[in-house]
Amino acid sequence: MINKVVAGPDEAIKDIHDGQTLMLGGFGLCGIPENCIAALVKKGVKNLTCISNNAGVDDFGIGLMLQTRQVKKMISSYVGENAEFERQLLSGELEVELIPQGTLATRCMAAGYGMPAIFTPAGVGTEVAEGKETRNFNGKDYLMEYAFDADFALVKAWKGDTAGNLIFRSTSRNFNPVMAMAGKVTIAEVEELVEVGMLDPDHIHTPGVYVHRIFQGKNYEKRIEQRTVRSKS
Amino acid sequence: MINKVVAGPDEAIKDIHDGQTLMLGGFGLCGIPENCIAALVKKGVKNLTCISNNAGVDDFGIGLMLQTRQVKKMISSYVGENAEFERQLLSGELEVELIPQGTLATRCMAAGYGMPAIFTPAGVGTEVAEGKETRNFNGKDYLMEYAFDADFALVKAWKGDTAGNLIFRSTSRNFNPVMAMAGKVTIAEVEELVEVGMLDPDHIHTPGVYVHRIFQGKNYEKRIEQRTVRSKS
Amino acid sequence: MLDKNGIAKRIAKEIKDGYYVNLGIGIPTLVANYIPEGINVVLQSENGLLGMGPFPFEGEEDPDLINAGKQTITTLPGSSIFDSAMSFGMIRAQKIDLTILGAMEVSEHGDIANWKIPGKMVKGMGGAMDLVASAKNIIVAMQHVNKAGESKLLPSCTLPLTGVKCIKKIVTELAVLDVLPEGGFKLLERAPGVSVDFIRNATAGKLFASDDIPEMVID
Amino acid sequence: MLDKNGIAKRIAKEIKDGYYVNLGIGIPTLVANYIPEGINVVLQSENGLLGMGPFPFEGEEDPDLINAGKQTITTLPGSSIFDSAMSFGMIRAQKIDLTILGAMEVSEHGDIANWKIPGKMVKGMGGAMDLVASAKNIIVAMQHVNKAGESKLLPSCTLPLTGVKCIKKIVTELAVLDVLPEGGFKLLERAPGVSVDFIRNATAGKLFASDDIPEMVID
Repeated sequence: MINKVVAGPDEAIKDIHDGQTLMLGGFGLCGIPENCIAALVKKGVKNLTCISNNAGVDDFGIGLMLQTRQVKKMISSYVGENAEFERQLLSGELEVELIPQGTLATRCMAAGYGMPAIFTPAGVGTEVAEGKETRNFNGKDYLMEYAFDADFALVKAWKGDTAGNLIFRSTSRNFNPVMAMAGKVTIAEVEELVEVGMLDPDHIHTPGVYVHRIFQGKNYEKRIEQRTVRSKS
Repeated sequence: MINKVVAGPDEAIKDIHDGQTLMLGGFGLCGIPENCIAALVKKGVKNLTCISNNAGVDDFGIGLMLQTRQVKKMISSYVGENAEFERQLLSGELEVELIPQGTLATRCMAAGYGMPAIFTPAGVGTEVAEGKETRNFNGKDYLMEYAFDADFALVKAWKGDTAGNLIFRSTSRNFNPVMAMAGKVTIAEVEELVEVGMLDPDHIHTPGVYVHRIFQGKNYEKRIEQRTVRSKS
Repeated sequence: MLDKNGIAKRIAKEIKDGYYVNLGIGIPTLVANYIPEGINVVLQSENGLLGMGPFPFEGEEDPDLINAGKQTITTLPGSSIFDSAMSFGMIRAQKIDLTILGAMEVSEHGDIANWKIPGKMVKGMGGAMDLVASAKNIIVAMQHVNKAGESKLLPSCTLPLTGVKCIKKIVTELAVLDVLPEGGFKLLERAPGVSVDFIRNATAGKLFASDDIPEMVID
Repeated sequence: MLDKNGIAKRIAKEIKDGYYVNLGIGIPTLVANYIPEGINVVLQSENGLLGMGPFPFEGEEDPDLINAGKQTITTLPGSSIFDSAMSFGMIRAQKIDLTILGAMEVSEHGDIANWKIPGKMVKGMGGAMDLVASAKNIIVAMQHVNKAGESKLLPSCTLPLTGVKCIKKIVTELAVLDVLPEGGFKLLERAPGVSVDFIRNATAGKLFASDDIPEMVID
């Protein structure tokens, strides 16, 4: 097998440059590449375009890169709960492109599957459709949406092996597998890095061919955004 | 959970009628819905259009339905190794549409993902492209291919639960998950049917929402088409 | 006049045995509490889960297990997890039987606006545009009038649209209504104690009401 | 002049460390036997496997584990299994570094024909059209001339095409050749003992050959 292991997040992201386009996995704060984000903040790379379903909160996730003004443009479906984001957006410092969540996911998948464009009904008749080709199939209108073109995809998995095979845990799967497929270079951070042969080939969510670099992350905070519980009584 | 269990193959296929379009999972003789095919032969339903990567061999798989002349049209990527198939094709009894294997898989996926059409470069400049829309993206030509429209999908899984969740084993996965997503009605036969809660939600390949009927199959032959081995010395 | 739980209770009666259901944030989330006994329903969370269970017991929260509202939740026996592309794939392919979501405005043609107010910070549409464009069966749970007393059931939406001609049924604190294919709201049921005239006054769009509109039966 | 194993050996030298490779049926399958020591290569089987291992020992065949040629095979540590849509997705997205396949004819423009002979029973293209249309790097393993002694390297293909302008390198029993972007076969290496004139005679398409074409080094 081909060994994809790098020492850690700093080495993994060392060739990410100012002005590039990054995909970041996760939904809300669930399943986000915490170590890679910290390394990006440390490196101070700027003018990034970030494709991510959400933009973190003020002091966690992509919010950390907003605090340091490293993000030029966000491509997301929902960016609530972030005061610094709002300030930068209203002041014109930050460019934001809002796209439907399913369109976001499917444009990632299209890139990973070598399909230059896909059709979706999401956004037909709304401002999302402006400037886009609309096409009718079987009596229903669809928008043609293009595959994303991202320089790097940064994803977070539960387990991974040295060949880059990834397994995700519960709903922290979310956008991670489709972004892993879509990056020109895909960097995976995992909670547990194992030798090849330790993962069941039938259980692998992302085959190693899609992953270029992998490392075992540290100190995962896994912050909960909306802690909701019921009482035992 | 919603219970999808039916008694067996006869009940599962009872409303398949003459002239309908069926998808049948499997690659070669690997991972084919053996019990459903036997039930279809027993029922004697005719004039079927079958979408399946291969057409079985003379005395196994879809070949059994060819012997009984139940198939009007095959939509496949490769139909070798079948004398009765060849006879019916040459005599004009059987209609055959050959399409590239990746196009076949992706047209299934498109149906399961609610995408009316996809773009693929496979077949550009060949007879496969005849009558199809060609479109250039980023300097490369692609064919527009439509999602399949199948009345029933018949798939074979390793394990399944009563809610219709499926897990496939090794390369018998092949076309089964994408066809499971694509049928208007999807029938799954499994080697081992278990209660809900017995399968890890993270390991499920086909979520139960795609499966309408499930039953535990019997007497799997799992015939090997090309037995290749090496000697231990 | 119904409270939020009353709206949720009434909507729960629309759910049939064997339904896969997607519940939006707000009142729709409450519907899960009122699903009738004996009705088997599977809840989808569009971040990638079928078979959403109740909130976890305190101390048992799992940060890797959240719903589309980012709340900590649980799975149930028979749950399955998948990626977001498959999740919206099954939505687009109409494998989800019923979608329940909130709205700021609905037009008499079934257009819906629920994601953006010009001049205010826009948080994004999330999955709403995918859901309304794809679902075969959508119920809107909403207040009939806004805080300023203005009707939210309009001849046409004033806010940026989320989807066009997609809403077929609305449940508010005052009424249950269908959106007619030819346009207009058809009054089906009144909230207990609410008159047809009251509903008519609260409905800016065209309202069709027969002489004997029954009261809702909720419990 | 090389035998089939010689062709496979020569092609194996084109494989670089870290390559993901798809091997077609026939001579390409033999290439797996000659991958140099120390070179890490992952073989893809397009039915849905990365990390194809050798044939199983007798008695250990698993009917659920076959390759694209329907042969019983094994997995290796680090293998992964996936469905056919993902398999061709990774092919289309050019995640596979090298594809090696056979051909009936190749034209001097890089067109390939390898799936259909008019008048004969057509078995189908399988995954060949997807592979040739998508791969960034294709090597054709073929006989230079057919059994009737006619060249299979032609000005243009006479058989129905599998793909157009996609072949860049060819290895035959006589030679290693590149297909030039502007058209024509460029002779790179001769099989041991085979002269340039012999190759020229066996090549119906335009052949470009310098004065000193080296002999292949195989072992």
